[in-house]
Amino acid sequence: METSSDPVASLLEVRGISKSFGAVRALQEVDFTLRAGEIHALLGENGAGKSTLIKVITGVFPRDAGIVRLGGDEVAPRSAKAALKAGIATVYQEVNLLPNLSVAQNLFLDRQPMRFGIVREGEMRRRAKALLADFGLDIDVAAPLGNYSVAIQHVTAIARAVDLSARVLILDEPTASLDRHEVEILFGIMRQLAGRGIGIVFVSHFLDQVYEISDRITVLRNGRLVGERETASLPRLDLIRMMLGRELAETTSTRAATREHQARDVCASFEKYGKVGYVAPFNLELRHGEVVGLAGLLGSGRTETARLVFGAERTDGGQASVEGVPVRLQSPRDGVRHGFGYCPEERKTEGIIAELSVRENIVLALQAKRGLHRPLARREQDEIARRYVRMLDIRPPDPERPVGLLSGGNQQKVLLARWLATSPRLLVLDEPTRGIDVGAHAEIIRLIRELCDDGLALLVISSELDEIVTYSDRIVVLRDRAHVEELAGEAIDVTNILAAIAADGGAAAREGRA
Amino acid sequence: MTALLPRRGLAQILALIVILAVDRIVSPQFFDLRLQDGRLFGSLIDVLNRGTPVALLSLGMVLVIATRGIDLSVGAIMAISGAIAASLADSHGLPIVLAAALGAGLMCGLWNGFLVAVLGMQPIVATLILMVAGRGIAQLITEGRIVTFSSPDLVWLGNGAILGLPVPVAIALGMLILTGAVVRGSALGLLIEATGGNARASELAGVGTRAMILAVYVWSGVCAALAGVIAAADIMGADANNAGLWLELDAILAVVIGGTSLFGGRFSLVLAVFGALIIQTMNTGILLSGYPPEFNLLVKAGVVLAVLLLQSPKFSGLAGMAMRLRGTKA
Amino acid sequence: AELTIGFSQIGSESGWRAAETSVSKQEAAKRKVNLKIADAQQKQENQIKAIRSFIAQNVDAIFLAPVVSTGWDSVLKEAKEAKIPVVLLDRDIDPSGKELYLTAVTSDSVHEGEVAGDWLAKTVGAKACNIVELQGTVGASVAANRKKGFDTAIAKHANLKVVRSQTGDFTRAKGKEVMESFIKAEGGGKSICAVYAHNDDMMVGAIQAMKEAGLKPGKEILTVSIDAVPDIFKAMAAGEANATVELTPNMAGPALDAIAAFKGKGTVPPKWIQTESKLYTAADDPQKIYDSKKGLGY
Amino acid sequence: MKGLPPVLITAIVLVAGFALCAVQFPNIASTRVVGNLLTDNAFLGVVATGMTFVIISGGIDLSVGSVIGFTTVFVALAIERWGVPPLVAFVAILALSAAFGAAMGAIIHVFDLPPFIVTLAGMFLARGASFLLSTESVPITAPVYSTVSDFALRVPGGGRLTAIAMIMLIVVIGGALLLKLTRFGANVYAIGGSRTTASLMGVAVGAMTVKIYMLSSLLAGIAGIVFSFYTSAGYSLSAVGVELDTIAAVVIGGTLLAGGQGSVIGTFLGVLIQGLIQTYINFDGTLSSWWTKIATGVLLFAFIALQQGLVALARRPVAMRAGAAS
Ligand SMILES: Nc1ncnc2c1ncn2[C@@H]1O[C@H](COP(=O)(O)OP(=O)(O)OP(=O)(O)O)[C@@H](O)[C@H]1O
Ligand SMILES: Nc1ncnc2c1ncn2[C@@H]1O[C@H](COP(=O)(O)OP(=O)(O)OP(=O)(O)O)[C@@H](O)[C@H]1O
Ligand SMILES: [Mg+2]
Ligand SMILES: [Mg+2]
Repeated sequence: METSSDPVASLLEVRGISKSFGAVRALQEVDFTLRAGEIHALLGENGAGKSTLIKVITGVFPRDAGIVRLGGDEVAPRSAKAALKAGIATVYQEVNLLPNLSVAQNLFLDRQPMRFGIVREGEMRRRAKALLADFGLDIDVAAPLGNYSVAIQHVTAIARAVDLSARVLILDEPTASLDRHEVEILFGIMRQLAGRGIGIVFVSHFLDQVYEISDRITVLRNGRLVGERETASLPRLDLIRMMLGRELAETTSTRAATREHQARDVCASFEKYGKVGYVAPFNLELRHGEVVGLAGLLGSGRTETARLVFGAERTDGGQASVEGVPVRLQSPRDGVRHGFGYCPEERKTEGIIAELSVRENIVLALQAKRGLHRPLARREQDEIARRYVRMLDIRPPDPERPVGLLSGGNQQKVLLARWLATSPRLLVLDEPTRGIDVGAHAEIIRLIRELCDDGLALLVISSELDEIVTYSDRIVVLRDRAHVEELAGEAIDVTNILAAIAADGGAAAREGRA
Repeated sequence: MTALLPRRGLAQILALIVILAVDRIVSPQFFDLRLQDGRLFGSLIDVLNRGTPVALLSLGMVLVIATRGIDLSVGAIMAISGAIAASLADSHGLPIVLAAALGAGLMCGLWNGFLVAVLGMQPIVATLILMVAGRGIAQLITEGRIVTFSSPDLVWLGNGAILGLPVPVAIALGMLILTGAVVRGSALGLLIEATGGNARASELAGVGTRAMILAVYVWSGVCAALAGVIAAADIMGADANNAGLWLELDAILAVVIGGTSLFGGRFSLVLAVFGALIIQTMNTGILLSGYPPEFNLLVKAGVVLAVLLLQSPKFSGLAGMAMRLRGTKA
Repeated sequence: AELTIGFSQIGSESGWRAAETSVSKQEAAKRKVNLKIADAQQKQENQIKAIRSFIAQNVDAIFLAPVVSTGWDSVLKEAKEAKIPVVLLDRDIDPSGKELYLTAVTSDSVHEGEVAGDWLAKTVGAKACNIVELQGTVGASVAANRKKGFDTAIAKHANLKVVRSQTGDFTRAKGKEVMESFIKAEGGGKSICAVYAHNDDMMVGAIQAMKEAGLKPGKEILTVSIDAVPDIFKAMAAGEANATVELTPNMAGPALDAIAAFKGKGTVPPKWIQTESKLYTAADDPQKIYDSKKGLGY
Repeated sequence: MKGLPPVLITAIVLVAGFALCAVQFPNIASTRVVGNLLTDNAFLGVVATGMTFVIISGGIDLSVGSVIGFTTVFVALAIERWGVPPLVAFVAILALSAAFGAAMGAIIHVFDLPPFIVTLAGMFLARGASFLLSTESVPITAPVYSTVSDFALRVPGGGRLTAIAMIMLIVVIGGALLLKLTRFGANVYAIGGSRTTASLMGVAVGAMTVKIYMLSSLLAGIAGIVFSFYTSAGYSLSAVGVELDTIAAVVIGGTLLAGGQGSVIGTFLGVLIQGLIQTYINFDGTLSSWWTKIATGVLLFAFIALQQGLVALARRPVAMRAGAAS
């Protein structure tokens, strides 16, 4: 263990922090030092304790032991409000903002420009617009935040924190739902803030980004500090070893090459499928043993395509067939009945049922599919849950834990397990690796391939183009809520996707949609 | 035992014991039991017997609340089913009387469920409609009178005994077991909890959330109807004006005392019934105490708050902290 | 011309109230008066609204069965300004409003309590007697008055003592529940000599409770209650109840006559038309009274 | 393109309902009836304004009816029996009710208990306390009372805008401004959106909760004073069940019980819709007690269904965009 010892430059000092949730020791005597003007990556596997450390620092969770010093003075904020007052601004991982309030209100909540006790609405909107403009966003700030996509919501949360950060800015997985362009903008702003002497804590599972932006790295594992290093002097493999405590199994990078192409049976096909104002009619064929990737910018209509395919949204016309038989997909139940599965991108609101246990969350879809009268015996449930907890390495490996208490990445694994348990023929995954650590990331990609080899049809959405090209057999590119291009075989590579996205007015679409 | 009453039932059991002890203090003969005409007789039996309507209501209510709903109409449904049962009792056999009364409850539940699940109304207003109109319907049936009957079958339902236990108590016990068997024996329980925990996510997992919501309101209607029949059988008459009046609040209270959150999700049938018993133990204690009735509500308010505080994890946390503080000072 | 009269009725909280409503309708029909009944669902604010809308509709007279004695001044003033005579039915209002209404057709509920108390004192004689009391709804003026009257009547007799008093909300179910507790609290009911209930409905419930406890109401335990609804006569006929004090449901009849005289010849009626508080006991052929009362809409 | 806001739809429903009633009973379309509507529902408008804040913040307050009852008794006794000047009595009761609300808010926050039940206990407590003060109704004869209850601006057509109606309008307008224009109002919406998120964003959720219930009880206290003007009396059983009327008015006004959305103006319209239903039934005058209840239920259903239908229609184009955003 090595810690920084230059007291002059250290802005935020955390010493000997411990935190337990009942029997779970989320943090044990963790030290952490943030210097003024540096960008410091906080890394670790899912459940390592990153988010907990952040919440302890900002006083959301009371700590069991340890001290926090800000600029040399000991601080013990009792609430997020107090932390803000002390100059620590945070974007938390899961809960972002308030969807029922306008974008402007979200940005200026509890610090609106006032005159005579009255909020200056116009002034607030003007400032909100200016603030978001820095992030390349030109949207109606008077509209409720909930009307916008996750990405925009995330950018808004970041913009708020950036605007608030007096001394320390903490970003817990800010880039999980952003695409490259937005990440670039964010990094630009982070560098600018660091230049002004603000210390930035950056949590991410994207190691490329970590190497691109951070000055130093602190790694946690199982709630303990593993070490602190200069980014420049830490080889990537060493970093992974620090995080996992073991070597990462090699993953082959291209899939198309390793698999022979042969005509496969069609699992499901969609003709002239679409919905007015939602996504333009498209044709799509999904085959057994094949991964189809959906690529596109944020807001290009990938999620919409996925929801139509699964039956979460009704089509205006067109025809769907499963195994060649025409079917009607009116509701998710229909989708489930035909052997489809769907992991939504909004894990918290559309995926997990926080209060229920890991076991119950896993068996839910299977039970819904079997119907009321054929309840899974408790023994079967336990067995299914145990199997997937082991298979996906869900941590902590306690099937009776409420899923809401798991770390974000582990919640994602539970959702995946929910659908795998139904032995689906078609699985639709919307951003399945978002917020997942390197180890689990590799695991999920391996799983996607395995499922594919077992004859499953997969439709996968990912903003990670590098990732999507490694496992897709075909890639459908979307732009402006329409399917514009399909790439297959040799044509699958990042450059081609980017070219398809950018073709005539792609950039215009990005800027102009407000 | 621990399987039946989960650890979270501890606070409720403790509360019940404390209230029973207080009852024993205000009324020394509280625990006396004797056999009277083949029927157990004593204050404890009164608690069970008088607690029956609310216990039955809470059996339906707890499921409704588990889906994030609420059913304000149960009192009115009691009045309707009681009125129907009383009007038919002297001219028809018990099976027909029961079928008609419970059928009416079922229809009421269906109506509530339709408004909530299909029309998407907010449960509190959706059921407020039937709360208001339903009592009117009941009064329409009785024309505002107390319709009396003498059919021995129906009277037995209110005043008879099975193995010394009052029939209503046996019925409530039977309903608890039946509901438990249906809900926990099938996947209903899980799917209801999922629906209440996160309806959108459950829907996407293929759960028929509408059907779940419809089902719980129907069940609540049936339970309320049964409670109404029993209430009518008890006084050998249907009092549409007063039967079940304000009992919806008691039922909700019972459910919450039983540890089920008004925000839906996890529920416990046994503890909801326990909640009903706690309320009735308190009520009976008040009646036995001999205090002037002006104090009734104050006592009730105090007990409710105390029971809730006992359950609040924050409270035990604070209490623990206070203890530790005192410890360090000493 | 045919008279139109607005009647702001309290609601339908008991069989007696239902009977009052239906008797009012019958009496109005007899006199060919157009009676508009607005039901207030037990809420004073609804009664005030109803009176206001009667004024807005320019009715010939207003009948008011006030849910509470106070709070009528301003709305009755409005009626006075609009020159619409008001008659109170069944319950009186606060004295300050005396000049705001034409007349009140009511019984004296304090007196009712007294009649009940006097009967009990006379029946018991000199032996000691523990009484349990089933009160009406807490806060209801009728309940307070019937308690007061009864208390005054028995105060003169040292051998009579109210040992327990609890509210039964004027309902059968609560009457039964409260009586059950009284029996338990008074050693199985052995020490109870009489039950006094503020209305018959509670008494009917109490009688059931006593029977279920193996006691003999009407014989071992005396009963006296108020209202004279049909079911108490049935109990009397069966020897399970002893006495009741009548509160006639026909308040509208005298009121209609008074209005007719006032409108026709300008006769100003007396300020208070008191109805009789008649005592009925088992000696009054309860079965016959039961049969005659059955059809009145109780 | 944006579709009609819910408040406008509620207003349309109210006007349409009023027109329908007026077709059947022409007398309804008079300034007198409109004036009565405001006067008769003044206390309801005042409590409903407070309830709107509570419900938007995701809570509920069942104690308001009892607080009104307690207030009337307290004021009556203070003025008539204890000889306190009316103004002092008002100040005292408002302080008392505000403290009562604050206590409920504090319990809800500190012990993390459901508002439904805490305020239910509050309802028992306030009602029980008014029984203790006096079980009989106490007339108030202080001159202020007759002055205030007789005061009214006369409008052509027999209409009267009474003092208590004016108090209600002031409270409604004040409440609407407080909710829409101030930081406090924004925080109410924020807490209703999500308590935890609001807290993470730096809103002092605990203090807000206390203030919100304090406001609700304070307004219930004002409503109690209004009620005492309305009836010139204090009575321990007054305003029983008013909490449900209030909640219904708020919800009819388009406020979501789940919290996070709603408006005071909508609530005001909801109060008027309920008043209109009552007026219609009174004008009809042929309904027995039971038909009154059934008709109230049916009309309630009709209004809500109509409103929901219109909202769904108006939302349609918006819904697509909202759907698209998910
Ligand atoms: N409120 C809570 N109650 C109980 N346990 C919790 C709670 N919050 C977190 N934990 C547990 O603490 C551990 C650390 O979780 P934390 O959220 O800090 O992980 P993380 O490093 O942020 O992971 P991820 O990368 O998946 O976001 C996990 O085992 C988690 O289950
Ligand atoms: N850069 C942007 N500027 C303005 N509006 C945007 C932008 N990006 C997305 N939106 C809005 O977000 C809404 C929906 O985005 P959504 O998340 O559904 O798209 P998506 O293709 O599924 O993307 P992803 O799955 O990556 O989140 C669109 O209605 C669009 O108006
Ligand atoms: Mg985390
Ligand atoms: Mg999307």
